[in-house]
Amino acid sequence: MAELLSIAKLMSKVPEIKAIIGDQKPEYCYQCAKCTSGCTAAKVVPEYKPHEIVAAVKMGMIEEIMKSGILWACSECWKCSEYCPQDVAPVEVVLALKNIAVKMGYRPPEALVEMVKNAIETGYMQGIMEVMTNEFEFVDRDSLGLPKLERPPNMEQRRAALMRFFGVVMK
Amino acid sequence: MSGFEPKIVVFACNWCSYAGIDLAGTSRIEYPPNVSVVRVMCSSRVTPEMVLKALQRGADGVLITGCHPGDCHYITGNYNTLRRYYLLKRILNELGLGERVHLEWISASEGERFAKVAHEFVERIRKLGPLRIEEV
Amino acid sequence: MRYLLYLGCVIPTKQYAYEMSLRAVFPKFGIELEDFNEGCCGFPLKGVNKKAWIYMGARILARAYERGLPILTPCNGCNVSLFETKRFLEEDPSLRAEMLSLLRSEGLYHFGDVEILHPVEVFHDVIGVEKIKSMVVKPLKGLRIASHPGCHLIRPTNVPRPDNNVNPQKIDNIVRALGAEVGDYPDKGGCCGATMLPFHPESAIKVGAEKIVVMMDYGFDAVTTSCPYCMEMLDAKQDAAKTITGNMDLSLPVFYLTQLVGLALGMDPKELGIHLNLSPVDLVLEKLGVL
Amino acid sequence: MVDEVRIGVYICHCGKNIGGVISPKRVAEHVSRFPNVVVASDYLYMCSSPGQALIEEDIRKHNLNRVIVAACSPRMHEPTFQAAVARGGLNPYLLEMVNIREHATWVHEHEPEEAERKVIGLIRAAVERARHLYPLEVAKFPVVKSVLVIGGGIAGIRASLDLAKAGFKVYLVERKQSIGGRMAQLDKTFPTLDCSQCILTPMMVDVANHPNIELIAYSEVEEIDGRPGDFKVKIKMKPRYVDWDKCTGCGTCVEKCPWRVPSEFDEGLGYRKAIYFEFPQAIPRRPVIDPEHCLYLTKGICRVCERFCPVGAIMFEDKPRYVEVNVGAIIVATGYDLYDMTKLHEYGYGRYRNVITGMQLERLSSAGGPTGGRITTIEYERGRFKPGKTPKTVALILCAGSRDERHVRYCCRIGCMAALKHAYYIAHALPDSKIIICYTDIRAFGKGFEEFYQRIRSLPNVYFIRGRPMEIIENKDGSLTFDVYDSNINRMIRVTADLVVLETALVPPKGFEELRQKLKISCDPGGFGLELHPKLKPVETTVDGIYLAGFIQGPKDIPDTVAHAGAAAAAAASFLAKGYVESTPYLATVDEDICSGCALCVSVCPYDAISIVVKDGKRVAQVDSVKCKGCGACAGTCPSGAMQQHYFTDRQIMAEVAALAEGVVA
Ligand SMILES: Cc1cc2nc3c(=O)[nH]c(=O)nc-3n(C[C@H](O)[C@H](O)[C@H](O)COP(=O)(O)OP(=O)(O)OC[C@H]3O[C@@H](n4cnc5c(N)ncnc54)[C@H](O)[C@@H]3O)c2cc1C
Ligand SMILES: Cc1cc2nc3c(=O)[nH]c(=O)nc-3n(C[C@H](O)[C@H](O)[C@H](O)COP(=O)(O)OP(=O)(O)OC[C@H]3O[C@@H](n4cnc5c(N)ncnc54)[C@H](O)[C@@H]3O)c2cc1C
Ligand code: SF4
Ligand code: SF4
Ligand code: SF4
Ligand code: SF4
Ligand code: SF4
Ligand code: SF4
Ligand code: SF4
Ligand code: SF4
Repeated sequence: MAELLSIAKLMSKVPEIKAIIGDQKPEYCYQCAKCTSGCTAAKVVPEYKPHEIVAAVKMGMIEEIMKSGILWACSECWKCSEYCPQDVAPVEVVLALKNIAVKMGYRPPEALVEMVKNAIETGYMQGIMEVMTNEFEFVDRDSLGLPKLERPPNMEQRRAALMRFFGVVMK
Repeated sequence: MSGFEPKIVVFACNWCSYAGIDLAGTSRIEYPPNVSVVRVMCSSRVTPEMVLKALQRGADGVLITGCHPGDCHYITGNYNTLRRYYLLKRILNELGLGERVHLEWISASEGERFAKVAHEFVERIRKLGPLRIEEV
Repeated sequence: MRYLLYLGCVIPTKQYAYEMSLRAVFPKFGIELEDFNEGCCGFPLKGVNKKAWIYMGARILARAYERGLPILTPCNGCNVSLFETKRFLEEDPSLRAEMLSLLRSEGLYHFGDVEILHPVEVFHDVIGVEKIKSMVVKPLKGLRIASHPGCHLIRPTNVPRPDNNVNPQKIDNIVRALGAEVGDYPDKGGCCGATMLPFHPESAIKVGAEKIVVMMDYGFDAVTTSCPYCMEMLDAKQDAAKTITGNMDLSLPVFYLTQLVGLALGMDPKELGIHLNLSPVDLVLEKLGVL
Repeated sequence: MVDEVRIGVYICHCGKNIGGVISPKRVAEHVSRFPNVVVASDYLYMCSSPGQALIEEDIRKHNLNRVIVAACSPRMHEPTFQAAVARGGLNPYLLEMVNIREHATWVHEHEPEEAERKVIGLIRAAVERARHLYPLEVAKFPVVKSVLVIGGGIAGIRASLDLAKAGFKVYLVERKQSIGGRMAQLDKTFPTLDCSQCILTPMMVDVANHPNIELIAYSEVEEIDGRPGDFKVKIKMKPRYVDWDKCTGCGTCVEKCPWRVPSEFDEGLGYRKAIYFEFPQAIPRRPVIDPEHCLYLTKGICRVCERFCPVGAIMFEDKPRYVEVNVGAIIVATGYDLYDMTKLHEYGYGRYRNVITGMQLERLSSAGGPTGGRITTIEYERGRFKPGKTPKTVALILCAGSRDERHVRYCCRIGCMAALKHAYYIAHALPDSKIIICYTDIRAFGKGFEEFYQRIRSLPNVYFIRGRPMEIIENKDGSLTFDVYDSNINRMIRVTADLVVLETALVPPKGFEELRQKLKISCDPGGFGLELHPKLKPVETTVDGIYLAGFIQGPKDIPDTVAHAGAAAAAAASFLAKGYVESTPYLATVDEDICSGCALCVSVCPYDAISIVVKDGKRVAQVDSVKCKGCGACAGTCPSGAMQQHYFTDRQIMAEVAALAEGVVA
């Protein structure tokens, strides 16, 4: 059935992750699964298990995880980093893995790509919307008497700087 | 400034700091080889002349280590050290050498911390560059 | 006091009720708000490219420093994002240098030490509960109101947070000053699920729904929050939550904290944008006799 | 230094520890060219007999008058090589050790070239220093053949009995009303499940009856003075408000006292009176009045105990009393405390009444405990504990606060076995219940532990979940719910339990930090007493004559505690049996010609060892060599250089420093 893992594939990714996250310690994880036990995402997305992700990082088996797209399930509630007994902060590991995945060419979910595009082009991650009142009327900033929403200043310089980071995503 | 390997002389009291430095060894925690340790019974044995001598004769930095306050094997030795260190520091500051001498409390169980302190001190001195004798 | 009103993305493009109530309520306490339209704080982009996120936050800090005023961030996400940015800039000199070199093209040269505040702090620590109490003209009597602080108001604790993760009480203290009853309930510091919404919408909504179930179970008449994401999950998605969980009893009025303060000060619900709340807020308004 | 200085240098390989990183042979060749070095050799193990013999022979053959051994830390083998040098006919203080293992090859393993250069530099500095060495003499002092044991838990009890039986006088100081320590609180003991009280009480009685043991209960060490072999210890006896000489221990006062207070012994679940025995089997059997709760001492009413005492032993005007004892050695056996579980906020201890500690479960399970041995949920009635209902599900959470970077870093070494035992208590008493054990790893390494683990695993109503819950939530009925991910079956499990037991982290007892500072012994990062060597000197401390026994050296179960206490007693006995201690040779000494009598040295000496005397009409400093402990503070302070410290003279240190600062050219 399943293919056996070859140790030739094992190559710890801890150093790469550490370079991104700062002072947390993914290499300390002893698989107590406390993070997963209380994980907001794990309760509703059973395939998402932060302790497994941290273990995979230590083993270097992260490609499967990146391929599966499961990283995007984290709700960034920061409970795991608050209560992990080993200062691992799985959420930071997950965030770092997302960064690495994007760099490696894995495309983030479309919704996020859309946000990035908007952030670069309009300064806001989403367009200005019409919303509904509880009387089912549609209203907007104008009709609600809110001031016109200006674009952030220096859009050109801002776009130039951001394009340096987001080249891959925008392709 | 790459290529400059500072020479550091460390004074360590026998009971806490020397034992802590030994523990770094026993635990195989690496630190730069530029640091050499002089053992004294208590940090309060170290005189300003010894520190100056080290700088004069080629050391780029001096690290004095002793037991944490309250832990001195000889009750109050490290308080004497602290007082003398402040005085010494004042003189050294005037000579522009203040950054090159540092006092740190290292307990017998702080091998890991000693290694960290050694790393940081070497980096600090590396940034300051070599000490030219004329300065002293 | 004068603050830079930094709304972020969600509030000025969608959560208009928050913006309306903020603009309406704070001046009543003599707090002036200066518009500070600087766009996205970068928070959702942290996972795509950490440096891009830092850049966006760093830019905002540098711009605010020029204006010389504290930033008021009504969104929990913006608040934590700017604090984290600040921390990374402080801890990593090379990152700081890199960001400054990018910002030079805008004529920005410093980050300074800009103060960042959240409305909960302004109410609780700047204005003060006693002052609020003294200004209440229409106490929220007879209501039991749950507070939902939202993750980022209290976590991560490695950066300063407006309220305490162990026992968040600031919103409760404010609500109590408005004349309502408050109380703790299980997993008060729990998550609304908003960050999952774009990727796992059903699961995200289940997270929010679970919170509503617990608050109803503990007999609350309404819930209040001060984060536009949490509002979206608890209020706007409440109908969707019914369908997804099959729990048709889900029904809990949700208010922004600013809206509750406004109501207690006797302000018109429309002025506070309460007609934009999609949860059954009328139940509460009726009880208060403002409908 | 009239004679020519003739130095022999010996470089140890220490197997591969040194020889695997640098080439001792090359180093020997290099240093043999240093001035005054007559011979330089390397050898596989210098500390072995042939290694030592090499030194002895060379001293004679080459007429050496200085010896340098470059090997491990002087803290390890200095005495070994001093002895070798002495056998070779030289004064042992003409030896100089160079630490090239701990300070070089072990820490620069990956920079062998740099390591070798450093080693050569260190040896060069030693050569420079060795030139200025001179012979030293060591004085001997008699020891006082008695011992102070601090702490009357099983460790203190065992150590006291061992020493008393060997004929030493023992003073046993216990700060509580009774000895017995934590073991007295336990119901049964793993892995054999013997009744804890049943095996402990006879030993407590032995302590009370032994003519060589003076039990000083309800007391604490106030001050320690003197030196190894001759400590003077001031002990504070807290006011007992009962004249223990008159009291017969009849217990009438306790029975009649109207005021109940939560019992520390029952971990806050049971109650004791304001006048109380720690527990029914207390030794000594003499009550004390708790001044913070006694109605008379706080409010001036009552005096019931006084009225009923048949011998008139109550004395409300009692004051602290102080006794001084003179002992040769001290054994520290102060045990442990539970880590404050309210700090582990996520588990709700202190907020949720049915979240309890393992020690509280011991009390619930004890026949002498607050429920008479019935395991129940926790109820409170008007603030008072009362037994609740029989729990159907009990969850045990291991490593609560232990192995946790935010709380206690080390393993409690007890929790796993205690949890298995606790599962047994419940399974045995409540066969219809479900017992959930949430563990990270079960560490069952002791004798009989694995077998015990097997036995508990085989119980049908005990469920092992490999996972740790993150947060516990209290339900309206007082039961508790948590989710836990079981990584054995890859499932999230929702547990609802009537009682949650935290197997708590264990920490040094309150007040140990102050005691430790009085004793001048070091502590490890967890705050426990630091042994002199982690393998080879597990009971010795950095201070001669002071020993650690039991949990205070680090987490230990009862068998290990008892073994450790026995070792501490043996170490103290051998220290005292020798009959004398040697003073430090590194004494301070004054050159009276140079001394200006400024008295700066007097002000820094921590031991009042220096006085200013008038000699030939001149004020000079004088060192009392009995009092001097050889710290060198005076020498470090003396502005004229008149004050020197043997083996650490200015010349010796300066020579070493200059050589190190110059370094060596590769
Ligand atoms: C829940 C739990 C269950 C356990 N179950 C078992 C078991 O089944 N089997 C087993 O082998 N082990 C068990 N243990 C471990 C056992 O309790 C310890 O190994 C043992 O008690 C250690 O003995 P001790 O004498 O070193 O310390 P303690 O028992 O703590 O005794 C120390 C004594 O010193 C006194 N003291 C403290 N400070 C001072 C001071 N400054 N001055 C004077 N006196 C002082 C204290 O009052 C106390 O009487 C358990 C531990 C726990 C927490
Ligand atoms: C692979 C391995 C690695 C280890 N690593 C560590 C470590 O890193 N740290 C650690 O703390 N511990 C370690 N240990 C454990 C350590 O080896 C033991 O704790 C220690 O050696 C026990 O010492 P001992 O004197 O009791 O027994 P032993 O070392 O076995 O000595 C017993 C002696 O008695 C002699 N003898 C046996 N029978 C007789 C007889 N009938 N008559 C006369 N003499 C007899 C034997 O020849 C032997 O010399 C390790 C053990 C193993 C197996
Ligand atoms: S990341 Fe932390 S909480 Fe999660 S399994 Fe590892 S140690 Fe446990
Ligand atoms: S931050 Fe993400 S991984 Fe951590 S507990 Fe929350 S949802 Fe789970
Ligand atoms: S005087 Fe105090 S100790 Fe005596 S009986 Fe009354 S309350 Fe109890
Ligand atoms: S009644 Fe008197 S004799 Fe009896 S135990 Fe109490 S104090 Fe002692
Ligand atoms: S003994 Fe067991 S319960 Fe205690 S810390 Fe170690 S692993 Fe955890
Ligand atoms: S048998 Fe040996 S290797 Fe296995 S768990 Fe026990 S100590 Fe470890
Ligand atoms: S060496 Fe220390 S103890 Fe001895 S006389 Fe000098 S200051 Fe006092
Ligand atoms: S400090 Fe030196 S000079 Fe002054 S009295 Fe002491 S020994 Fe003499």
